[in-house]
Amino acid sequence: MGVFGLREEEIKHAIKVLGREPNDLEWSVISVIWSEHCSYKHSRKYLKEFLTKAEWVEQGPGENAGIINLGDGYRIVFKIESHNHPSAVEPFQGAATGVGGIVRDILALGARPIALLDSLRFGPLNKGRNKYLFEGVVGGISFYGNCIGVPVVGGEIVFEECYSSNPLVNVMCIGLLTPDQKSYRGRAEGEGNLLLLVGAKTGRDGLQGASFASEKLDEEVHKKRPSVQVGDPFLGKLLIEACLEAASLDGIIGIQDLGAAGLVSALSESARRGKSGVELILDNVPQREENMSAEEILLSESQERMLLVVRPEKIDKVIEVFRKWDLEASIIGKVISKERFVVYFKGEKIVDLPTELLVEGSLIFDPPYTPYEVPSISSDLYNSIKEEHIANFVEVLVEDLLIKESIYRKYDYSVQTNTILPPGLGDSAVLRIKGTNKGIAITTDGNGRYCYLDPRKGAIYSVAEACRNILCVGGRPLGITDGLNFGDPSDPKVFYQFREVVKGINLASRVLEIPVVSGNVSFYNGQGENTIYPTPIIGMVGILEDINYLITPGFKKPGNLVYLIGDLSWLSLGGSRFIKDIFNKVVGDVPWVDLIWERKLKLFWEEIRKEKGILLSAHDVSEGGLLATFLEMAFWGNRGVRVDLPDDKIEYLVGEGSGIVVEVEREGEREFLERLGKYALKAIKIGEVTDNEFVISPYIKTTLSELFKRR
Amino acid sequence: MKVGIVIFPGTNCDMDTYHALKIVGLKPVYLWHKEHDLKDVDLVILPGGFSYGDYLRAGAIARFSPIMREVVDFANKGGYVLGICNGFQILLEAGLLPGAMLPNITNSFICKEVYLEVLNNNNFFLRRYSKGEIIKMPIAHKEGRYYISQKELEELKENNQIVLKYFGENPNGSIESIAGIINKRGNVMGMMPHPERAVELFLGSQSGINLFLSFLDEE
Amino acid sequence: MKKWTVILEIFLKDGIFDPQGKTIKDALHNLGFKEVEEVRMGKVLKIDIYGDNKNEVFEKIKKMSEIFLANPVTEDFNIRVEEE
Amino acid sequence: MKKWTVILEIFLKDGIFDPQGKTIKDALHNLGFKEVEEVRMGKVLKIDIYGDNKNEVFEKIKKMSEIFLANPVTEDFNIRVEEE
Ligand SMILES: Nc1ncnc2c1ncn2[C@@H]1O[C@H](COP(=O)(O)OP(=O)(O)O)[C@@H](O)[C@H]1O
Ligand SMILES: [Mg+2]
Repeated sequence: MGVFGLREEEIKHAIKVLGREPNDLEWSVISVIWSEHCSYKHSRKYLKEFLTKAEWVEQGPGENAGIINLGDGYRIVFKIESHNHPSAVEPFQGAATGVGGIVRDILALGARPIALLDSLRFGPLNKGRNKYLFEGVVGGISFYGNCIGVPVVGGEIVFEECYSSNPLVNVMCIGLLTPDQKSYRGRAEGEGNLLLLVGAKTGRDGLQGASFASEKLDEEVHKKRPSVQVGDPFLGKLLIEACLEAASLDGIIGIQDLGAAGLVSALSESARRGKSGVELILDNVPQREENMSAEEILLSESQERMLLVVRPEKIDKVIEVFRKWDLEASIIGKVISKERFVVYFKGEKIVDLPTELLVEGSLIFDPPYTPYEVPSISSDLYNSIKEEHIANFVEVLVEDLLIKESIYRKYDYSVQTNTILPPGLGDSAVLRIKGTNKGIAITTDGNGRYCYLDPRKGAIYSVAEACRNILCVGGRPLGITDGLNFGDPSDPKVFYQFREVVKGINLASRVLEIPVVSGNVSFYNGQGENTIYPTPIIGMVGILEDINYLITPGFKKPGNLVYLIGDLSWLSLGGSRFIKDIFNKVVGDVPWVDLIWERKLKLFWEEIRKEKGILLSAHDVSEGGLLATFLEMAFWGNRGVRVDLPDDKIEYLVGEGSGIVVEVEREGEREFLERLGKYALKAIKIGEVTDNEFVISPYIKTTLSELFKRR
Repeated sequence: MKVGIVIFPGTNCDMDTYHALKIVGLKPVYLWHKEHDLKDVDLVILPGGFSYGDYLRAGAIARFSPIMREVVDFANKGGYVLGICNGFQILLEAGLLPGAMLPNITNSFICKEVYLEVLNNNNFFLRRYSKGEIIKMPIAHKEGRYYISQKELEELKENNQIVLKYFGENPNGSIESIAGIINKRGNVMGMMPHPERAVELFLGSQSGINLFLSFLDEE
Repeated sequence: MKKWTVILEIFLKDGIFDPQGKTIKDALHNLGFKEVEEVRMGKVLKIDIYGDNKNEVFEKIKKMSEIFLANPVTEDFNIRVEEE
Repeated sequence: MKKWTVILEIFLKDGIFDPQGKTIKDALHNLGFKEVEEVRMGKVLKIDIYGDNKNEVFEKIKKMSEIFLANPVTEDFNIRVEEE
């Protein structure tokens, strides 16, 4: 194959650093590992800015996943990953292998995968291939996740024109390390240690997957697409069990998954991290197909494979574990002290490259960027809002709940028996940690509309929203994994979006003191007119030091008081679901968000959640405004609400912005207000929980039973 | 009572089942599919999951596992065997229970809490429930539509072998809403819902606990 | 021994509801193919196998199907043996 | 218009890994059927459809397969039209 996808300057750079012209195979190796997907050449510089440390962070970015400490020896491992391009071509397998891939990143740290979340974006279901893509992706996630017995406990679904034909499929996986478990790193070190390739045989699947994910998805690519990778969840499950069993033995130095760019990236990256080199005997790689060339074996992206670095004296014991699970386990080479990536095939040395050149040696690109203007909400539009639009919007929101339900019913969310707050019932999923009183809260949040209208504010908003979502269920936020989805970085507008989004995430994460411990970047999603909205997905994990801190969003008891923490005047129609769904426009200023306020809210909440019985339910204001918040709290609690808005400003009903709605008992009201006062937070009393009555005056007067007839 | 939990390749509810048994005070042992040793257990549980990925048909490959020969012998001698979800499917494939499973009528995987009616409590497994009791438990399966020929169905009814029925909605289209059956002798039971996921209140329901409590030795 | 390719088709028995077939039929109608009256979906296996003669191969596949590849309670199968 | 029955077989393209086929092959070996060399698993549809002539029916099914029933990226299909 030789050189592919590299620019003139990169080719010159490689030759200069190496001091010679690489051979054909070496060019292939350099080309895949310098692809955007593997080298992060457009993003590396910016990602370095993130806050990545805190007292409770055990591992930040740079490894296969991040680790945070929950105390008492329990640690949580997590990362998000996109599989957008493969899912656009073959949605079922694309999504399935996406799940398999992120699960193995978690496994590489020696942790048992305990939960998955899927953040999805599609074009409208009634257009083109979107329904096919949607059903395929959900089917693929369900197929893989259910089979390996890792519950899908949450996620998101958004439909928007810009994702037509270029869906976003981001999957986050969470793993657990118990006190008796060692954590591992993707590291090859110690001269003479052996490289053990385990799991599936290597076939010709997914050749060039990494570079494919680094290209625009045009018609051409559709035709010359690489051979599709097929997931085998059955083998994936065996690999999880076998790796965990092996990880409990002595003598394993490092564990690394095989993802994009297969053996090339797994070996060179772990060698680089271990400040060592590797010598690979390609003939020893178990092959599924006949007559595979060196290049095919090296670059194959066959699924369900892992690399273990093992001390020679322990190798037999480790291999035995994989035999027990009927998996391949072959010694394919060894660690050497020279920091080089060396490959032998049929007795000949065919690759000999410095690992530094491969892993950190690519050129860094910092392309030009330009800000752009977006339209505001015209007064014509504003004045054309009518009563019937509200009724239609209620329909939309109820329909939304049903679509979400139709998705998570296809996922096994209760396996592993830890899911205390299952999908569809809260702002975050909550899992208990067996053997402790602890729980964790997990969420993914992203708002492409906001980020398109104002990338920096949109990103800040997404982090703040994720934080509120963790708080709402009674958690304390501990860490972020960010999935950054963008268009073509050589488009100055796109690069502007990228820079601003990273700045926004960074700012919010610093003010809120929630470090970024892992993440993923996916460029080249759509192009020109069809470029996607900048869509950062914030995956966040928080701790419930005691699962009794759990707060659920459903209204509890008629007669209880309903407060909005925040201010009605913050709610805005800019970029809102309402304007989008009713007028099909994405316009206006995105809602105001004040990080200092969010920080105070966080501090207030981290304290009050520990007092049993003050906050009886809580739910943040997000898409769909207070109307959606009330509908959901009613739907989930099977109780109604009577709300009196002080004014008939439409923003109050369907405008979006910061804020949390809470339910407090009359007896707890004083205490609640005092504590709010302590943190100088504002709140207004806006209503009362009812039995069946659902009233938001002056707009809506109906009943629960009427609203949810279709349930 | 000594309880054994079989692990097939692809089983994924083994640890959940273990956890549920531990809650009632039992200390089960794991049984490995490649072995022929039932380790002197008094009760064998085939737990849920995706043995062999459910490739071809749920349970079709697992039933040929070495351990299944022992399980069949054990059952034929009167030993207690409980199949949950995938375990139920394996028991059907192995012929220890009559009938077969088909893909859900919805053509998709279904994960939700359902209500069940206990039709027959006059057996070892369900004796701690009362007849007619309505209980809540999660289901999570893709092939849970129980099917049996009309003639055999009549037989099941005559012998009171239908022990659990879906109450209200029949989620997967099972014939006569059947959720669980027992063999004639009363020592082999299969059920699609997951009792091991319903043993702690904060998981949504505790109605599975009585099933596991029935494995405790009588005082 | 010669090598044979066998095509084994497995369908749900007539009279057993086939949700997949129904879903596909509905989708085809939505796409405008109204002339489709019914769709049933089954599994098909392509098996490469060594054997002395066609009959022997046929009998072997029949046996595999009866004990393993098809479920006698719910499925019917048919076998086509082709020489390579 | 006559009624036709069409058998449409859809398999993963050669070279694309078929985990189900592989697992079934392994199971057959364990059952003693060592003479099985390879198994690939696919879908088969039995479609009842109205149409004027064989050719028209064939073309229609071909179109359905191309746009909906099969995924051209990963699957090959073949069509057999039978008169009822
Ligand atoms: N947006 C981001 N924020 C923080 N860390 C990131 C981000 N993108 C990538 N990383 C980190 O860079 C490293 C390489 O990421 P990736 O190539 O996705 O890993 P893998 O090959 O294991 O899938 C990982 O440590 C990942 O956590
Ligand atoms: Mg990795």
